[in-house]
Amino acid sequence: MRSVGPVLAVIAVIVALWYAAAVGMNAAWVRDQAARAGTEVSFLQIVPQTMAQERPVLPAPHQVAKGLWDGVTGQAITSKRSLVYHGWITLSATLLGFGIGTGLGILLAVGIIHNRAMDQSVMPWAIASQTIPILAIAPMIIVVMNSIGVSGLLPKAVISAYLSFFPVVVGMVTGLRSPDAMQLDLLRTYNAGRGQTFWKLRLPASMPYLFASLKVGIAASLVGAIVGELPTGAVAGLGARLLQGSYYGQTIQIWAALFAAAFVAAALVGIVGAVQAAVLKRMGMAR
Amino acid sequence: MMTDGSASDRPVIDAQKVGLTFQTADGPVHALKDVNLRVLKGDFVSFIGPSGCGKTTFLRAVAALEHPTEGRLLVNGMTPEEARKRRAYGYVFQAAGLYPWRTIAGNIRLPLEIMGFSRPEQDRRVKDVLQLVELEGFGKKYPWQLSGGMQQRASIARALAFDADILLMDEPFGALDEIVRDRLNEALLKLWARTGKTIGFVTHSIPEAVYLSTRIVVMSPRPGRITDVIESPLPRERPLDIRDSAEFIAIAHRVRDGLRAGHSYDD
Amino acid sequence: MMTDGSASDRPVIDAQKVGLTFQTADGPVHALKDVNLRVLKGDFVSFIGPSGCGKTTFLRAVAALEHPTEGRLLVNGMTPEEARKRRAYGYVFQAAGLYPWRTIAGNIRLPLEIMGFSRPEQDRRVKDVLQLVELEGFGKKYPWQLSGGMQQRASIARALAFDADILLMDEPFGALDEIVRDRLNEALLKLWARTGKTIGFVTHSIPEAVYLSTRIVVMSPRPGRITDVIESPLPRERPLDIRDSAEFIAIAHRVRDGLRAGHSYDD
Amino acid sequence: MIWIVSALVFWAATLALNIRISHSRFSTTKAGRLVVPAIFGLTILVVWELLVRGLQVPSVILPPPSAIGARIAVSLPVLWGDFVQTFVKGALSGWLIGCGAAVATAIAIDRSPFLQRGLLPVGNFVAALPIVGIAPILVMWFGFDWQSKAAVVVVMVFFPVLVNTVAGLAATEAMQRDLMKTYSASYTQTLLKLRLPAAMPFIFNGLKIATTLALIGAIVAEFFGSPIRGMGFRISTEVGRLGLDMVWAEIAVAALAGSAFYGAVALIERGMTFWHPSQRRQQ
Amino acid sequence: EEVTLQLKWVTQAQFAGYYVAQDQGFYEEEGLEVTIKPGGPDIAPVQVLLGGGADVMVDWMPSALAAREQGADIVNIAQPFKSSGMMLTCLKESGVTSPADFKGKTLGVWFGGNEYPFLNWMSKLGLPTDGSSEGVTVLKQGFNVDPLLQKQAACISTMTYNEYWQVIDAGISADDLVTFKYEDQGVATLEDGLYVMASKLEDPAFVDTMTKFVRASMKGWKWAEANPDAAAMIVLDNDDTGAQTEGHQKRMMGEIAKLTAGSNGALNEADYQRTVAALLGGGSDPVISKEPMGAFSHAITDKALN
Ligand SMILES: Nc1ncnc2c1ncn2[C@@H]1O[C@H](COP(=O)(O)OP(=O)(O)OP(=O)(O)O)[C@@H](O)[C@H]1O
Ligand SMILES: Nc1ncnc2c1ncn2[C@@H]1O[C@H](COP(=O)(O)OP(=O)(O)OP(=O)(O)O)[C@@H](O)[C@H]1O
Ligand SMILES: Cc1ncc(C[n+]2csc(CCO)c2C)c(N)n1
Ligand SMILES: [Mg+2]
Ligand SMILES: [Mg+2]
Repeated sequence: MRSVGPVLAVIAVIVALWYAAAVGMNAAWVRDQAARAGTEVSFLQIVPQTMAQERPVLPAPHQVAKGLWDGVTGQAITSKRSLVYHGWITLSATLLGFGIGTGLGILLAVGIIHNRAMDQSVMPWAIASQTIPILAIAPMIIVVMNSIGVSGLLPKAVISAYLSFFPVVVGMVTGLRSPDAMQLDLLRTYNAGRGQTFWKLRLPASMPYLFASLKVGIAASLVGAIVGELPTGAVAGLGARLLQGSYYGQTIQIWAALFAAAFVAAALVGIVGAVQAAVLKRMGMAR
Repeated sequence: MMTDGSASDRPVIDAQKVGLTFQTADGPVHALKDVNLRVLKGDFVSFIGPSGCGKTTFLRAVAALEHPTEGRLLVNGMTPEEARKRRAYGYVFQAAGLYPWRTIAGNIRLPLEIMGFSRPEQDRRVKDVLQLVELEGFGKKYPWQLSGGMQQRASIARALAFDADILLMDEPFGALDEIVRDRLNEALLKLWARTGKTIGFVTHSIPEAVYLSTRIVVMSPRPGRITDVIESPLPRERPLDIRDSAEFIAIAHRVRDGLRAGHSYDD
Repeated sequence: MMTDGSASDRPVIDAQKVGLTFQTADGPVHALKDVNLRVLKGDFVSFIGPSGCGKTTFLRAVAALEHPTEGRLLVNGMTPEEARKRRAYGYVFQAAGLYPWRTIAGNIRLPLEIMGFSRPEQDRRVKDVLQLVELEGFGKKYPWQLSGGMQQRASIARALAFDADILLMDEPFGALDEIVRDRLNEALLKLWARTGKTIGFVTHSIPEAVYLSTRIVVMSPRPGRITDVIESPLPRERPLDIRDSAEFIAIAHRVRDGLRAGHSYDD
Repeated sequence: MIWIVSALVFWAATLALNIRISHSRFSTTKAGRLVVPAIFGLTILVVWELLVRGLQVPSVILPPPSAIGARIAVSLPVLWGDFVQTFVKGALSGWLIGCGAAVATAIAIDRSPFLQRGLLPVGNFVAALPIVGIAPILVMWFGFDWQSKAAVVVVMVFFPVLVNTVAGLAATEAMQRDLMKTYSASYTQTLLKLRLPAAMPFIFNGLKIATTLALIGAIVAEFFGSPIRGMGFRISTEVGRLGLDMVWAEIAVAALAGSAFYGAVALIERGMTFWHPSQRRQQ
Repeated sequence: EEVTLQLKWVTQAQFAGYYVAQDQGFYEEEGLEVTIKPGGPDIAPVQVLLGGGADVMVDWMPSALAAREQGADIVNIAQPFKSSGMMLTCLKESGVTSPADFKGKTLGVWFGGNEYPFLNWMSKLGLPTDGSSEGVTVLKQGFNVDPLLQKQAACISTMTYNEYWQVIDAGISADDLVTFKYEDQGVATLEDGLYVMASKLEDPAFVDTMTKFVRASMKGWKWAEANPDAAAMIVLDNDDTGAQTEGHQKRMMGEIAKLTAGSNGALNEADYQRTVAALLGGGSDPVISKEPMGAFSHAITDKALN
C-alpha cells in the first residue's frame, strides 16, 4: 500500500502534538498538587508526571494505547471487561441499524423523486425529524419499545437507523436527480417506465452520491448505537463503557473506548470505501 | 403546404401552425413559429438550416421531448406523447449521450432491455448493429475509450437496434469522415428501402440531404420557421454516383439558395 | 518526412517516431505509431482520417494532455508540458465542454480571467469573439439554452479569446451548416494571416482541409499512423471561389485517395 | 376506540387531499408548496392528539400536542433564552467553524497527494470518534458554557462535510479538467473556477446534513454539563421532572429552528447550483 | 411470580441490597423471579414505571413527589435508606468555609430531579440561583467530579459513598476539601425508596407480591450491611459493563451501610414530614405546591416486616 508511509507520517505528527498537548494540559494539575503539598516542581519534574496520572485531563498516547491493549487482549473476548466484547455488541446494533436506515433512506428517496406529494410533504418532516435531539427521545424510544415488549438489539438499532437514514435520503435525492436532460430524454424516447428509468439510469448515476452518503450514514449509525446504549441502563457496549468511564472519571478508559469506537467506525467507513471502489470499477466509472 | 403523399396516404407527422417558445431569464426565445409540415409514411425528410434555427427543437417536439406552445402536432394521428408511449421512435441525439457506466454493447443493449427483448435476441441485434456502424470489436469498451466519431456511431447503433417505425436523427454523421459517411449513408438508404421506416434527419451537409431525402425542409432562424420544402425527384434507388447527375446538382443548388436566404438576416 | 519549412526555420511541433498506446481492460490500443511530423511556425496543418485513427490523440499529445509512450515530441523546442506551462495553446475540443455554471460570456471570459487580463480588456475581447462566431446577444444565456452548433461556436470563441501562439482545433466546425462554416473558415484564414499563428486543425471535410491548410496530414487507423502529407501549392490569400480551381480539385482528389486507402483495411 | 377510528379516518382523508393537491396545478404555486407539507404536519399532530387521548397514554410518557402548545404559549421567554444559548451561540458558531475547517481540510487533502493518502484515513478516523464520548472531554476542556458546545458541533459536522467535499472535488469531467490544463491554469485557478463550482452540489449535501447535526450536537453536549439555560439543559432536567410538555416544547423549537436552518442552506444551494440537473428540473 | 425492578442509577453498591437478595436466593425463597434493570442519567425511572416497563422502582422522594404533582400516581411502599448521602464538596482553596461564603461562587448541581434538595437549601439560605452577584451561579454538573478538579466550580454535589471518593482518588486529600452534608444543614430529604403505581395496590395479588419483594429485599440489605465486602463482590459480578473496580465498590458499600443502618424498610413518618416540609418551603419556587396525600403506604411494610 502506497499510503502506509504518509499515514505513518501524519500519525507521527499527531502523536507528537498530542504528547505536547498532554504535557500542557496536565501540568496545571501537577502544579496545583505541588502547591497543595507546599513543594516546588521544575519543568523537568513536571513532564514525567503529566504522563503518568490516573485521571489526566488528556491522557498521553501510550496510556491510551495501553488501555486499549489491555481492553482487547487483557482477557478473553467474551469477558465483560473486554473491549472486543463491547465492540461486538455495539457493532451488531450498528449494522442492523445501518441496514434499516439505508433501506429506509433509499426507499424514501425513491418515493420523493417519484411522487410529488411525498417530495413536498415528507422532505420537510424528514428534516424536522433530524433536528429532534436524539439523546432526548432515545430514552422515550427505549421506554416505549420496552413497554410493548421489545428490548435488546432492536431499540438500539432503531436509534441507529434514525440517525443514518437522513444522510442517505439527502444524498440519494440529489444523486437520483443527477442524470442530465439528455440522458433522461433518451429513455423517454424508448418510453421506458419509471422502474426502468430508475434501474438503468437514475440508480447508476447516483452511485457517487450514494457512497458519499453511506460513509456518513454508517458513521452516524455507530453514533446512534452508542447513544442508544446509554439509556438502556448502560449495560453493555462501547457506549456503556464510555459512560461508565465518564461517571467514574476514568479518563483513560473513556479514551480507550473512544478509540475502539473510532477504529470500528474507520473500519466500517473503509469497508464502504472498498465496496465503492469495487462497484465504480465494475461500472467503468473509475478511470 | 406540401400534402401530396407518395408512399401512403396516412400522415405520420402532421404539424399545423406549430410554435414553440422557451421562457428564459432574459426574455422569451421563439424557437419555432408557424411550422406547417406533413410527413407521410415512408418519407425520408431532411432538415437543414443555420445553427439555432430550431431543427433540434422540432425533432424533439415530434418525439414529445418538448411541447409546442402553439398549434397542433400529431404523430400517427395521436399526440406525440401517445406515440411515444407506443415506442414509435428511435432517436439519435446531436451529442452521443452514451451512459458512462455501460460498455458500448451495454449502451446498445439498453433499449432492447427496456423493450423486453430476449437475451439471445439482444445479443444478435447488438452484434448486427455494431457491424453496421463498423464498430465490431469495440463492444466491450467504455464510451470514454472511444474516439468522438466512434461514440457517435455507437449512438446511431443504439437507435437502430430496435425497430422503431419513426427514426429521428439529429446530425448523426456530423463527426464522421467522408468515406465512412458515404458508407453509412448507403447503409441507411438500404435500411430505409428495406423497412419502409419514416425518417426525420437533421444535417448540415447539402449533398447528404439531397442524396438521402425524398423531401428537404429548409429552415431559418429568429424565429425558427420553414422557408422552403423541396421534393426530390430522384428515384428511390440511389447509387453513390447519382451525386454527379445534373438533377442532383440542381436540387443542391436550390437548397443552397434557400440556406443562404435564411442567413440573409445577419448579412 | 516532410521537413522543408516555409514561414520560418524553427519547428513549432516536432514529432519523431511518436507512439502512444492505451492500456485497456481488454488489451492495449495502439492509438499512434511511428508518427513523424514537423510543423513550422505559421503553418496551418490539417489532420484528416477515418474515425478512430488517432487525430484527437495526436492533438492531445501536442497539448500535453496525453503522453507519448514512445518517440520524442517537442513543442517550440520544449517538452509539451513546458510549452503548456507557458500557455502556448488554444484548444478547441471535439465536444463543446462548456461549464454549465457559467453563462456563454462567462465561459469565454474564463481563460481571460485565468491569464489575468484586465476587466475592460476581458469585456472587449468577449464582445469581439462573440461577434466573430456570430453569437452576439447570447452572452447571457447558459450553455443548455443554446443549440448544439451554437455551443460549438461558443467553445471556438473561448479558444480564440486569448492570443495563443498555437491553436489546436478538433473538428471545430463539425456541427455547423455550410454557410456559417464558409464564413468562419474565411474568418479563421484572416485571423491566421493577420497573426501568423500556428494552427493544428482536425476536420472530416476534404474541401475544408484543402481550403484552409498549408499542409494536409492524412492518417489511417489500427495502428494510428500518418499515410500521406500533402503540401498545398495554393497561395496564402484564398478567396472562397478558389475551391473551383483545378489545383484545388487536384489536391482534394489526392486527399480523397489517401483517405480511401486508409479505409482499405476493412474493405 | 372512537378516537382511534377517527384518527385513522382523518389520516386517510388528509392523505387523499394531499395527493389530489400535489397532482393539481395548485401544487406548483408558492402557496401550494407550503400547503402540502402543512397539511401533512397537521395530520401528524391531529392523529397524535387523537391517539394519545384514545389510548389514554399517560402525559408523563407522551403529552398531547395541545398541552405542548399551551406550554409553548406560556414559556416563550424561557424558550427564547434557551434558543439563543444553544442555537445561536453553540450550533451556529460551531457549524460555521466546522464546515469551514472541513472544506479547508478537503482542499488541503486534495491539493497534496501525500496528505490525501495520509490525512484522509486519519481524518476519517478522528472525525468518526462518537460525540457521546467526545462531549464530556470537550466540556472538560472548553468549560461549561457555549464554547464547549460549539467545539462538539465542530467535531460533529466536520466529517460529513469533509467526505462530501472530497467526493465533490473529484467530480469534474476529464474534458473540463483538460481545458484548464490547456490554459496552464494554476492550482488555485482550477480550484476556484472549476473544481469548487463542480463540487458545489456535493458540498451542499454535506452542509445540509451538517445543519441538523449541528443542532443535535449542541443539544446533546449540554447533557454533559452546562449553565442552567439551553435547550439540552432544559430537556434533560425536565425529563427528570416529568415536565414532558416542556420537553416537547423544546423539541418543537429545535425542529422549527433546524428546519429553518436547513431551509436557509437549501435556498443558498438553489441559488448557487442552479445549473445542476437536480436543481434545474424543479424550476 | 415475576417482578421487574428499575434502579435509579447504574449497577453499583448503592443498590447492593437488591443484588444480594438476588444472588443469595432470597427472592427465590419467596418464589419471586426478579429482573433488575440498571438506570442511567437519561432514565427517568417514573417513566419506565408508568410505561409498564417495571413493577417497582428505586427513586428519591423529592422527584417522586414532584412526579406525583405532575399526575404520576406513584406511592412509596418502603424506605430502605434512613439518611441522606448528599453533600456539597468544596475546594478549600476556593475560599469556601461555610454556607455564608457561597455568595458569588459557582456551584455544581445534578439536575434531572436531583436538584430539589439543593434549590431548597439555597432558598433557605436566601441565595438566588440566577447567577446574579447576590446569589450563586449554578452549573448543571455532568456525570463526574471534573468540574471541581478543573476548578470550574468552587463546590460540586457529591454523594458520601461515591463522588466524594472519586475526588479523593483523584489525588486531593481530605484536608484540602470542605464538605457540607445535607443531613447536617437540616435540608436532607429521603433517598432511594421503593415506589409502585398506586392503582396497582388495589390488586391483592400485587400487594402480596410486593410484600414478598420488600421482605426479601430488606433481608438482602441487612445481609449487605453485615457483609459489606462480599456484597460489593456480588455487585461487581452483576456489572455488565465491567467498568466498576473492586476497591471503589467495597468502599461504597461501607458508606452505604451507614445510610441504610437504622431502617428496617418501613418509612419513618417523621422523616417523611421533614422531607415534605423542606420541599414545600422552597421559597419562590417550591418543588411541590401542596401537601401530598397518600404519597406513601405502610400496607406493604406492615405485612412484610411482621
Ligand atoms: N482514454 C482512452 N482509453 C483507451 N483507448 C482510447 C482512449 N482514447 C482514445 N482511445 C482509442 O484510441 C484510438 C484513437 O482515438 P482518437 O480519439 O484519437 O481518434 P480520432 O482520430 O480523433 O477519431 P474521431 O474522428 O472519431 O474523433 C481509438 O481507437 C480509441 O478507441
Ligand atoms: N432549453 C432551452 N432554453 C432556452 N432556449 C433554448 C433551449 N433550447 C433551445 N433554445 C433556443 O432555441 C433555438 C433553437 O435551438 P435548436 O437547438 O432547435 O437549434 P438547431 O436548429 O438544432 O441548431 P444547431 O444546428 O446548432 O443544432 C436556439 O436559439 C436556442 O438558443
Ligand atoms: C447527570 C446526573 N444526574 C444525577 C446524578 C445524581 N445521582 C443519581 S443516583 C446517584 C447516586 C450515585 O452516585 C446520583 C449521584 C448524577 N450523578 N448525574
Ligand atoms: Mg441542433
Ligand atoms: Mg477525435
